[in-house]
Amino acid sequence: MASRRLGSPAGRWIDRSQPLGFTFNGRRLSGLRGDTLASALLANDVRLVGRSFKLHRPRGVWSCGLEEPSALVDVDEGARRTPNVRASRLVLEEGLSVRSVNCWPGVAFDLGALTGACAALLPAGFYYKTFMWPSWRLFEPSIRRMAGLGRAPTEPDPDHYEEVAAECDVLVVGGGISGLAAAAAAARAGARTMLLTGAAHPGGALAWRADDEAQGLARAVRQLGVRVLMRTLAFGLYNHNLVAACESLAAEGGELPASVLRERLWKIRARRVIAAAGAFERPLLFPDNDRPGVMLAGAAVKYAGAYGVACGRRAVIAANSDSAYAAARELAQSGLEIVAVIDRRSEAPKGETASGLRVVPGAVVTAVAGTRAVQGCRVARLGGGPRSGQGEWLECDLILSAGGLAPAVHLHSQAGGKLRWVSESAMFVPDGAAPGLVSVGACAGVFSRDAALAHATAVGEALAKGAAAPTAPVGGAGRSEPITCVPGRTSAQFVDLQNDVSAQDVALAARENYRSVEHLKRYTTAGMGTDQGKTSNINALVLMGELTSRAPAEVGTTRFRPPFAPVTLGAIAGRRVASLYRPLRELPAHAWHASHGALFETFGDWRRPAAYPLPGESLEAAAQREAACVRHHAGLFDGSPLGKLELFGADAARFLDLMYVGTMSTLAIGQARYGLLLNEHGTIVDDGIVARLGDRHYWVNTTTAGAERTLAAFEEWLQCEFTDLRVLVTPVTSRWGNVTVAGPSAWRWLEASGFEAALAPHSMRHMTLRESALEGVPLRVLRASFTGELGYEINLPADHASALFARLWERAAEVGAVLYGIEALQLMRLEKGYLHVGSDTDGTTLPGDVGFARGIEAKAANFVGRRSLSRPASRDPQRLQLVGLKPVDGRTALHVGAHIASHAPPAAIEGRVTSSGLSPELACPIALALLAGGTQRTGERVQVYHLGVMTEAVVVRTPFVDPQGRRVHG
Amino acid sequence: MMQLECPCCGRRDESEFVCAGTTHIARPPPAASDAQWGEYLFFRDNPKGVHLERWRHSYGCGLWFNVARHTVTHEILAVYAMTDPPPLPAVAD
Amino acid sequence: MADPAHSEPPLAATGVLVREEPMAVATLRYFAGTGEFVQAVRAATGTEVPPALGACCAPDGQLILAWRSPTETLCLMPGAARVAELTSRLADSVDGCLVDLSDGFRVLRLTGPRIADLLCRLGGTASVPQPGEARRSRLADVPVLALALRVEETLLVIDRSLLPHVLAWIHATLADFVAP
Amino acid sequence: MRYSALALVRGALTAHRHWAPAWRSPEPKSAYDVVIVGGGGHGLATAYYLAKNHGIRNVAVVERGWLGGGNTGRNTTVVRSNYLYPESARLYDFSLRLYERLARELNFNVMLSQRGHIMLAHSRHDLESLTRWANAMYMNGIEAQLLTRAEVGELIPALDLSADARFPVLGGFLQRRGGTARHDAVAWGYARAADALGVDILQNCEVTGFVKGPGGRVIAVETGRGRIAAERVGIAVAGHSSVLAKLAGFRLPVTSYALQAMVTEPLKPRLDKVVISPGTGVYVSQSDKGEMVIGGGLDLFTSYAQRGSFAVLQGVVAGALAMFPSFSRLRLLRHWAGIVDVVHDSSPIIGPTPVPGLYINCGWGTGGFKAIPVGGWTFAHLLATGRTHELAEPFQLERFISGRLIDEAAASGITH
Repeated sequence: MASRRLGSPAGRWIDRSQPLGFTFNGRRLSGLRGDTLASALLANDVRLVGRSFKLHRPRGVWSCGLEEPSALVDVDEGARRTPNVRASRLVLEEGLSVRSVNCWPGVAFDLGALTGACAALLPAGFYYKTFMWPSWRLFEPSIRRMAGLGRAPTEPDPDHYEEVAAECDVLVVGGGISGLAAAAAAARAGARTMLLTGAAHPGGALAWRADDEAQGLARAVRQLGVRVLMRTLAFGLYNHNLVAACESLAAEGGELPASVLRERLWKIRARRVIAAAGAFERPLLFPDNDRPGVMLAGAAVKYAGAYGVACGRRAVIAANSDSAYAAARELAQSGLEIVAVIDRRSEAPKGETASGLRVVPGAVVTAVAGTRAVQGCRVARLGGGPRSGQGEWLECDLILSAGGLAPAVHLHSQAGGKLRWVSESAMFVPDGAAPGLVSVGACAGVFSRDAALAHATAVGEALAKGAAAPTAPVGGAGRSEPITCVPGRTSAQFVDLQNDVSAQDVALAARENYRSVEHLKRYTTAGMGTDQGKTSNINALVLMGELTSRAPAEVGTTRFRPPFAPVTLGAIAGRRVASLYRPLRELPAHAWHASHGALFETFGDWRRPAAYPLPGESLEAAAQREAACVRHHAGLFDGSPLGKLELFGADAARFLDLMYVGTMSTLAIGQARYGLLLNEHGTIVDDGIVARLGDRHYWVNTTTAGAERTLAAFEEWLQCEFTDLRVLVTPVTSRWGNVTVAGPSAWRWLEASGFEAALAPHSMRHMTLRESALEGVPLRVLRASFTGELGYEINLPADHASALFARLWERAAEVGAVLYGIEALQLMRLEKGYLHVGSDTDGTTLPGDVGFARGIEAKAANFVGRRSLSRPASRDPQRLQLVGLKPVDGRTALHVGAHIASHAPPAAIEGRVTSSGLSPELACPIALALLAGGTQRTGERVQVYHLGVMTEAVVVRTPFVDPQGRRVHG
Repeated sequence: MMQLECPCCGRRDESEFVCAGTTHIARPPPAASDAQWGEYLFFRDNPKGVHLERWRHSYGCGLWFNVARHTVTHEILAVYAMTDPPPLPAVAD
Repeated sequence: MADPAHSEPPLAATGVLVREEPMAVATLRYFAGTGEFVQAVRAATGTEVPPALGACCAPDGQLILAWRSPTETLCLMPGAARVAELTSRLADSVDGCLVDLSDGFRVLRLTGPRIADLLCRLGGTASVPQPGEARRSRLADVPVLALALRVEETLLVIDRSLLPHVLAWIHATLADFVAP
Repeated sequence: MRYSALALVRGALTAHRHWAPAWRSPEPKSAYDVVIVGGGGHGLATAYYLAKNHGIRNVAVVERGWLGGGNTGRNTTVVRSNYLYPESARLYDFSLRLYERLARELNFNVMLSQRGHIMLAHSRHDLESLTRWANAMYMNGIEAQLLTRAEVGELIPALDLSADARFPVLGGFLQRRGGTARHDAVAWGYARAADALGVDILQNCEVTGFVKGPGGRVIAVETGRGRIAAERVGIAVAGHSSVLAKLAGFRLPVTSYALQAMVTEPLKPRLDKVVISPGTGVYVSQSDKGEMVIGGGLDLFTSYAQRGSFAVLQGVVAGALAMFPSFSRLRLLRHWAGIVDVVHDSSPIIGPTPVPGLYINCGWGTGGFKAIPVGGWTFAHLLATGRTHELAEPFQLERFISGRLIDEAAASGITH
């Protein structure tokens, strides 16, 4: 195949001594070190690269940057497959393998192209007008298959990503001469300065030219200590000048290690931001302006200069701006034949005609020949109202579009800046500065080099000194008319190439009154592709303005939403993947439990033993065995995650009275009491045990899940409402391990293990706390019980928890004790009818609903949430109240989540089962339920519904076991 | 992501703080009517403009403090102690 | 009971060494201002409680004081004995107390020229303490106190249950450390 | 003009020059029977049902910007009716039933795609919550289905089912009738149908004040395009409800928050169902265009800015990757935020206000899109008759005084 390489000096970025092999749709091709995939494909004379989104039209390389709408490929296969990569941004590597997107079986012969054949049936928004009968779901699957572009990988990403925070006084986005000049000036003025550019070379549009000034500025910037990040694309500007940027670190495709650091997310806090993002070239509209071989003029110039690639042999330039002539000259110099410049404007710039170049003013391209590669075009004068296919035939294999320039105002707009329309050059430019951000250079509409350099320098210096930035000397882009399409009935003139939005579609939107720029975008999908309309947005709205006789400024632009260019999800998540997504906590004695047969499960953010099954034993069976053993002998449980707080201060007692439903101020030192914590709405948020350690010193146990919540609530009330109370709240959860010993033989066990006699049940009563010690290790022993048995919660410094477990376990056999997990504990507390906040309550449960009505009446003092308990809804006798349930047949389980109703569904809900289990003690299923008016319904029979099955149950009083509560006393 | 000026710790990213909504809401006495209590619990100015609100530096020093913030631009107009009176009125645009 | 041996293996990378340091930790809680407790602390430690964001070392070079909040200063020290001594000297004050938090926290000692590079990959730029500073901030998405007494050395004080998470994040980050 | 495949064929022959405007852009009249403030889904649906169900066609919808430009055009397009409380279930299922016939009724394809909505369970406690949920739905007469881990895997192959996942999947619960609809099409379909029945849709027409007459009754609205008199005025301006209420002189139990959403680049079909995880709080679906649509929790501070917090965005993306590790190399194409009015019990308010003649539809929080048909239906009933629709009775302002909240979020622990 003919090579399209040009001889030196063309191709400054390529290394002709380093050929690279790659495959395109399975075809082995060769390029050079320094190529992008696009330049390599063009060098191999590959014109047909991809297929468009809707009509599957053949498309080729269109641009030379991130604005590329057409040449998209899937890179690599397997876990590293990366969809929708722009060929114009993909750096060529040895062994790179890519496939065209959105075509089947292949890009050359694509069945999807059938849609192109019936394009006339598929105008903008056609799907809103049909596929309604019998139902959209009938058509949807095939349409989904036709839509989409690349294919998502199916395996987890083997590569990783990191996030870095940085800050600076002045952040410059863009590495062109304006950006470099601004950065140099800022640094010279003493500002901590950073410069980001998505490119691999400094100099922006001049990067590939031998431009001494640009290179000089680049050197100066480094010498001045500016922190320069190459290959780092700033994609978003967020609140308080946070600039998010993504740095590419690894090659895309080719041979790579098993896992690499692929991209780095930069989060940069900048006092002031300078946008120097340059401009995009704007294409012209003419019939079949999407054919492979039609491309942006500036792109062809860059492919020649930077990559030494001729995008064609004979080029026709369709112009609407002065920039076309510079392009023509350069391309001619690098050896392309310029057939003619077809200038839409009635007169071409002075002198251009004289230069020997053929110029046809006041003319347009009326037809393009060639479906998969341009073969020629027809051009005609505008005057006579040309019709499609009319005019002079020009043979060419390349048609270049030079429609003028569009400043990249994205960051300015993201920062909340306004835009104004400059009609002379037909472009939107920033209207002054945006909050925290100033634009310089092309993205500010400043195109004359000297003016841009002077302005950028002044801006850099001003921002560094905290002064106001000088206004931008907009101009220098030359004349350019608003783009309009070729009049008359023609074949499609594409505005948005990726989404196949044509001028005709825009006209349809206007006709149907989707005239707001947002409606235009949403109805036609113009600018909604992966290129985000970089080369189509302006044309679309200018066209809409013309069709509805409004000035472009009046039509306005759509909001520029971040990101500026698509960003890898992995980069945004950074390290927050797999186990680092959210911390999972382990018990101090985790290893000990693991070595003693614990079956771990995740409860909240803790890994905890659910049970300690014997070989071949199920979780349920283990829980039954463990619970039974604790009831009759003893058991050992790890309660370390229980929340623990120490309160200190003269007002600690008063404060706790305000926080809890129970009264804590009347506790004697060493005494403990159960407490229910409410929020201001009166609903239960936590419960726990409060013990008095001293006159102004309390110990508070919260639930595991409630530890953080309770601390936050205490602090908020103390700091925000009860500011006169002198109380210090110190979280000590992690300091203390909790080794819980329960069961009738608990004390015998502890005694045998060397605990002091003062802890014996007769000298230390239930619900008391003692400070003790064992071999010099301080202990806080709490006589409390969530099992209903004699119980000791031994709190000790967490590092000693394993040792205490081991020490007790040595003598477990003597008392026939077991290790028990959460499941057994749940069974036992259920048998006792003890409340489990979060299971038997939800965000609507009030203390009165779970049996604390009397306790509240008894309490005189006010407490948080109390007032809410006297609202009408809180006093409703039909509220859901916690009761016990037993199946009438004594066998059928009552599942958690089962609902109580008078008959099979649909039916009015009377309540639901909140806790359930098979009682080891009673050997029958028992349950707790929230039941409407439940406390008045003891003895009543109710129907319990669960997934299609009704079970009859009877409402009973709790506790189910040991109603007198004697066992806790040992 | 905003940056807030913790009175103790200085400028920190928004992700170190929690916001508890409108501040300076007087807590009615237990004798308050259901209507007064409902107002206190639920009804808010929710201004499109300057909002006086309560933040806690939960990842830092744990301090609760007040902030005057514009709810459209997110501009921070004032940061002041929990017990201080508002330095400026809450105003809507 | 035998003191259990606990320590994570050190992590090394270009420019940073991360070692776990067994340390006793206690917290001083007091009502803002210069109350009787704060004076007792001065008497007991020979140094003032540090100002906001301050960290300092007691004259004996053993005891590290780190500001934690307007009502709290964290104390790091080599062993339990020193905690006991402090506890007794600060007992029964009306406007402050010492709470022993040993075993509740783990301490990592970071040394080397690239500590800031590491911390900026775990949290924000405000997470990096200068010598004499103690900054509690969001590191690896959890609260961590970072304090520095001299250049190229920083201590991280981490809730024991969160240590594995923070270490894993540090480990992953250091594995990607290359020359700056 | 009727939309149909045939009409498209005709268009193919006439270069589609025969299509009429989907709606007019009329000049405001000086007076209407009913003025609806807010040209989003709820406002437009209200206008349509006023004309269709109640024969009241002298109606204006006044919209500050362009119709459908608020949350209607900014949400993740999920429709479902899997609610716990009978009051909510009745309301949202009625809405879903209206959706099911909406395309044909409006002669506008709203692309209702009932591909199924799946809530995951990550622990046995989650499984119990889902069981409660499923049974509650049966009780409310709504189909639901509990799924095993394997069944979830078959329906969502891209999901991480490994046991060591940070939030392992133990099972799930499916509402087959749940799914998505095309958000813009819902607004446009209602607008076109309402316009055809004579409703005036006034875009770029901001309400700047309410004019009150005897007894403090609202008699007109001041707008950027002049004063417009009305018998009754309805407010349906999700996000900005408090602003309008302030103009009218009362307060609401509402706080405005930014809710972020995002899409990836378009891809070939990879995810058929709508899936939400209670562990990550993140929900994901794939649009017909091929974009992965991702949503999560609120930015938890008052905001009227349609730009979200980057920290929250990162959390949501990380959550999505925790569910779908193979999405890591996909690229984020667009992200944005909508302003939602959040009420303490995350249930709506559809009723009269303290100001006579002024009615409000607000408080839908993060779930307004799925409720557009029923919001319009019940609000139209209220504006036409002055009486609250039976479905809307539980959803009155009074509940914040009596405490009779319908707290779906508190009961279920996830946002609605």
